[in-house]
Amino acid sequence: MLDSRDQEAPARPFLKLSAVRKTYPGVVALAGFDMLVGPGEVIGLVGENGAGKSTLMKILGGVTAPDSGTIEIDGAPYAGLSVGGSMKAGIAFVHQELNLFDNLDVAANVYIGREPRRGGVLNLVDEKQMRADVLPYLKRLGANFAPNTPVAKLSLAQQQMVEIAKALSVNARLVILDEPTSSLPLAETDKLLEVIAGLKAEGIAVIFISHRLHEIERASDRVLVLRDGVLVGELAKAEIDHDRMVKLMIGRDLKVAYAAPKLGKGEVVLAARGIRTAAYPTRDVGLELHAGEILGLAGLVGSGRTELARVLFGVDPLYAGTVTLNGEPVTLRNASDAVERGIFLVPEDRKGEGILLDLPISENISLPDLDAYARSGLVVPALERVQAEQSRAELGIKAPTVTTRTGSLSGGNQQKVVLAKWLAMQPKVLIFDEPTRGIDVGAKAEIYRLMRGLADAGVAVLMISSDMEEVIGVSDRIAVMHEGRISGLLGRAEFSEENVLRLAVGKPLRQAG
Amino acid sequence: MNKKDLGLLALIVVVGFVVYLRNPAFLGPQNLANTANLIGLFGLFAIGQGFVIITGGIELSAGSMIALLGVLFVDLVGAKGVPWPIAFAIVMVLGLALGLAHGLLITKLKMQPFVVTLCGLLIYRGVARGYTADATAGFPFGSEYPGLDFFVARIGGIPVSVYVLAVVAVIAWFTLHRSVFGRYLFAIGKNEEAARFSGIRTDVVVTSAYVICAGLTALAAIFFAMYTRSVQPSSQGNFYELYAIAAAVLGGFSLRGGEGSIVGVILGTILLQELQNLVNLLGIPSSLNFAVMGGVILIGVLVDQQWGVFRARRRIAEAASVREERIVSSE
Amino acid sequence: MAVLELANIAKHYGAITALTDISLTLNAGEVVGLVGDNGAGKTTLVKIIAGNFHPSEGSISLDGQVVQLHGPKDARSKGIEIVYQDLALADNLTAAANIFLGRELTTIARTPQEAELPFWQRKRGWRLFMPEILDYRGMYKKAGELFAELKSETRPRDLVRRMSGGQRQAVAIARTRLSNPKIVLMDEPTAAISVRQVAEVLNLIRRLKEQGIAVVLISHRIPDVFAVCDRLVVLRRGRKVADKRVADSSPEEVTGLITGALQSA
Amino acid sequence: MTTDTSLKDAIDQQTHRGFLAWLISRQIFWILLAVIIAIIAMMLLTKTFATPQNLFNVTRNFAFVGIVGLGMTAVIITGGIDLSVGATVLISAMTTTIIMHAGLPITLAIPASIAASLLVGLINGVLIAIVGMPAFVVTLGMMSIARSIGMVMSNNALIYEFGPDQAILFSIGGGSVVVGGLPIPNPLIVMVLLALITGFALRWTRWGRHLYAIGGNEKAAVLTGVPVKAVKISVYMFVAFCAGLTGFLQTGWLGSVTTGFGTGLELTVIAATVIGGASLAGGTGTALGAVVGAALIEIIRNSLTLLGISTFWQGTFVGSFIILAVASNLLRNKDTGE
Repeated sequence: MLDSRDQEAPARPFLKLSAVRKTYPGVVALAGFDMLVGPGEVIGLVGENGAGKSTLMKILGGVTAPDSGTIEIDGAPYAGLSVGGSMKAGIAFVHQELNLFDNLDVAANVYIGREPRRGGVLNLVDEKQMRADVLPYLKRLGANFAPNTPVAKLSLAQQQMVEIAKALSVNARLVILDEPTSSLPLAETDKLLEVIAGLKAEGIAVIFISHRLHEIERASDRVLVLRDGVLVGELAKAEIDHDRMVKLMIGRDLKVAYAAPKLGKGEVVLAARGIRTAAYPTRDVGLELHAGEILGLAGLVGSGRTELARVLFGVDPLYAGTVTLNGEPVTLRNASDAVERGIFLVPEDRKGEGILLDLPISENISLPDLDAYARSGLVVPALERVQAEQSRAELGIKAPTVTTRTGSLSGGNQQKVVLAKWLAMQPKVLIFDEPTRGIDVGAKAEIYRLMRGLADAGVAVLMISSDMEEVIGVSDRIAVMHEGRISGLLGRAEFSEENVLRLAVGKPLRQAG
Repeated sequence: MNKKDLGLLALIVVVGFVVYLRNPAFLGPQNLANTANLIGLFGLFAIGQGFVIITGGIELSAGSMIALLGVLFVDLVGAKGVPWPIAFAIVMVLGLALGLAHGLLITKLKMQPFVVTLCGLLIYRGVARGYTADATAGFPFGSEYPGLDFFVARIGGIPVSVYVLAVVAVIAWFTLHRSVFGRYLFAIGKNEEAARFSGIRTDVVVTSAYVICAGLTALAAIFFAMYTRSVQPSSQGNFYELYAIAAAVLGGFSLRGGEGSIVGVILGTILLQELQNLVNLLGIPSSLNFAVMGGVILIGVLVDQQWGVFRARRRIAEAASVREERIVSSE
Repeated sequence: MAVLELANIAKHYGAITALTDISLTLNAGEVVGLVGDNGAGKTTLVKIIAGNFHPSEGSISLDGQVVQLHGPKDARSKGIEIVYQDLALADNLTAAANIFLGRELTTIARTPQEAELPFWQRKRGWRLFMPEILDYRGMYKKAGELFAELKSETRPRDLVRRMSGGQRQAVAIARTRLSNPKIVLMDEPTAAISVRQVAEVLNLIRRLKEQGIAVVLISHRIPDVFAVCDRLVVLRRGRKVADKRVADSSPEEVTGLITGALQSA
Repeated sequence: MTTDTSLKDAIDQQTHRGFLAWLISRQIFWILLAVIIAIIAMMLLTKTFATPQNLFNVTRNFAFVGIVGLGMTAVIITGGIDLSVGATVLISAMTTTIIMHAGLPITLAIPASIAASLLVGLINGVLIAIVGMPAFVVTLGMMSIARSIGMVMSNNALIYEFGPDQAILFSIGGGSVVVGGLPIPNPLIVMVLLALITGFALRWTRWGRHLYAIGGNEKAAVLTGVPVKAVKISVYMFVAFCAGLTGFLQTGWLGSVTTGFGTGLELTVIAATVIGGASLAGGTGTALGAVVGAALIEIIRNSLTLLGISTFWQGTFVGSFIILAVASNLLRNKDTGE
């Protein structure tokens, strides 16, 4: 008792996974996963569908064996568990779809697969023993039904208790709850969380998988976040909060370091006034974009940001309002009008609208300005390649050659190709729509660096983003849209998630002080 | 015995009584013994069928198996001169092997039981007819096989097959309703996936069910062969699988799996035989035999289903009244 | 004018009362969240709106006119569409086939509106002499347009079996768009899907809203309700205990209302 | 504009697979291949196979199984099954026989036999779709009932006299149309027509689409307004119609009717549809599959005869072939991860 109190970490982890890897044809389900679970620890495990949670569970449950890596339970190594082996080792599951047999009674369900036997040739089940054995577990859980009740007559929450009683009855040292609350009504969820606390008090470790992050927040001592088969984050008790988990789960976990602009705010390059778009034909929207700045455009998805960008790029019709470029009114009837004047868009749907996946890099870059690569009307591939080589070096596009098919590049490098095609044409205004969606962490940082570099070169940058960290981390100013109009403009001093959110949902800013 | 079994029993008694009133020969010792013998024979493989149906499967090849194994048994003993205990053993082993093959095809190759056993039906009948060139297999005229009479003997006026059925039924009852294996059968029939996750080796259990079924069918095949004395490969056991399925369904088995009892399947067998007997004794044209059977199956399932609907309604009403009490008490 | 107006709706099953005195208005382009614990009466209320049940008391008005709903088909013909919790999709068919299930376009029924009519009520004219053949091109085209409208990446020719949860939702929602409904009822659309797909589904709901369709969203997930709804209605034990703008409420308050910690608001 | 082209692409998008890959993933392709190989082998091994007379027999025999198989395919697509088709064939044949034996004209016998069959289908359909009983049980019961009614109708006797229109009957069922010097048996023509109609209906009509929907997810079909009950009744009536047609044609071909008529046909037919790629779980199946499956079964039977092997082995071969076909299909799909 005394020395256990002194120790920071549990003396010996109950479960230890190291470098566990599992691949299915064409998919890496788990790519070297490590995990420690101490006795009596409640671990929240979150991750999107397909993040590898279910594969992990299958491995722990002994349903599939890992390709490589080691599993240690209580210090004993396992190469791969079997269903029975996992149970014997003290791991119990409570599955999402309750795996109960409603044609059997409570006791039979609790002891399914390991019935107490009276022996003999026929291997008879000792029903009496079984029912007597189940009773204490039911009492511990505060259940109000008898062991011989048919499961078909129990409510969902009661059925869940049967599942947990089953876990208790195997003397489980680790109980894995897979989405246990997804079918529970709200009031009964509390009951479940109490049960989890009870398990913890008895020194039983719990892995709690749920999409209901609030419950994870309430129940867990530690949260592990899985994404694409990799552990992408681990939050200690104090760090657990909803937003952190979501960010880790969907992969916007980059801490963006703000780089101050070199030039300072320049002249107004682009001014839009009284713009009406198809999405919100009755709302006016306007903004001013200065040379050398990055203006973040925040707001909820559907607030009209993308539509504004598309109007400014000329692909959507302008219902009303004026756009001026360097003080002169311009008419943008189509994208080529915009491109001619140096207004470029890096669209949200990169694969659909940004690049042509089947063309080589060089042809993607030359596409908007083919005249520049043509001699007497014929495109000269060599010129294209020269430009492409230059872009590749400048932007650090990772590709074997400039004639590589663009579709074979990673998301980040595809985005760089989109950028390269505009940079080759001296942009005045560059609009990014969700520039880092689906791009891995490293490439994101490079894209931010490029954006800043462009701004420093005097380009006016408008960045639409739903990623709060990105907006706050990269922008010099933030305009927030709400239902088709700009609900507020924030200077750097006012940047905070709360302010952006309040404006995004249409509430006024709180008065400072 | 549950309510359903009691209902079936009552039906058997009522039908029996009505037949007796119309034709007292129904309860004559000769007729009773004969009917009992048939119940014994059909009951054996109907129980086997029950083991398969409870897992949510089906065994359509029983009739063909009875023909093939019957032909083999008679041929081994009668034409090849193999001592009958050895022939018995060979036939039993072969039956178990066929069951194993079915089980493995179903569990390992994940083929549908209907398809596998339908193929079994075609194959075994084909082999039986091909092997004998469609000639009736029988024992040489006048030959005696001491010991073989056991299969058709009567002890205390009751045919041996009834005793065998009784023993098999008791063992089967304990196996299905009281043993670990039986518990697994019910579990698998209800939710195979969940059973697997409970650490049950579902492949082994399901395969065993088919092996048990084939084993009991093989035993029945020998009894049938001895009962008919000669085996006609093209007609022996025709449609018997349907008798067995009908008996099981009448006895409360659900073709979706997970429901059923040994008592039920035996009562189902008795009822079917009683109806057959009724057709004969009451002078109903024997061609209507099938109609009576089909009608009974349809009506049996219909009643059972409507009863289920009724019960479900009552349960909803009960649940609603409980809820009402809660609301009343909280206010 | 309110698209849907429920006035003093009550539902009794024999002596048992499932709903008491529920009044509710729903405006065009409004998303209303319907929350409450299991057994609070959400399902009953939705089934009444969907035409599955007749209310024991009270009246239902659509566009200001009192109507009787004779079953789901009637409700659908009056502009009320439902997205079921399990989505009711046939896995072995394509997205387009699912959208048009039960109202396939043919050589005779050229538009979804016509396809919904029983065959003897369809306009025929000279087309009477043509065999009624499925119009695959037309269905793919229309399905593609619906997906584009919803800004979903779902492709009409893909089998539903191979789709993600979000795409399946898109198919189910696109199906409701076919008949230009006024009201869409959604039963727990975000119950069993991942975080990113929830965002997709919420976006789909916003698209419906943009097109002026009133949406009733039944959900256990309070954050989703707050993300997308304009107004929320809380039921407890068959009574409406709150009906307020989302902006004036908070998740804590709603949770309190659902569990009964707060009596009313 | 970009959006338009991407929309158009989305609409036109086919599953990204080559024709060859698609082809070899189909069970029916392999079965067709087996049929062709069997035919070539038989032409090389025997002199008798390729004779017009033998081909005439083969095609006529398989037409009967094929016709019923078309109906069975439709039933199996909905996830149902019909075990009563053999008995329905008997009912149809008996109705034809009794009416014509009584000296009534064939113009009455045809509609009467079809009507009797449709009645069987209607009862099946109502019990399955409206009362909600399992198809297996209903059609199993119906098989017993219909067969025994058929027996009662004939009074268990062999009938071979068909009144004044006997010649017409025989020429419909047993006759042929000479096309390009080759006699094409009438039942084959009926089967081809019916196959075209069924194939067309499955692919191009609402009814066909609804069958697949019911087999895929019956609940979804109900909720989306598919008239599930009506469709289910219609499909059992359709298979009964096919059986009725077969019963009539076969009467004309055999020239006599016994109570054993159509016995075991249900299993042969189910075997043919399963070989042709229909899954008993519902949701898949094609008209071509039913025809090819039936052809394979008949070719096996015919080959055995010509090779001097007892036809009693037919069941063995057919059964083994189904196991082989289904198992290899399952294994193939396992590889592609579907």
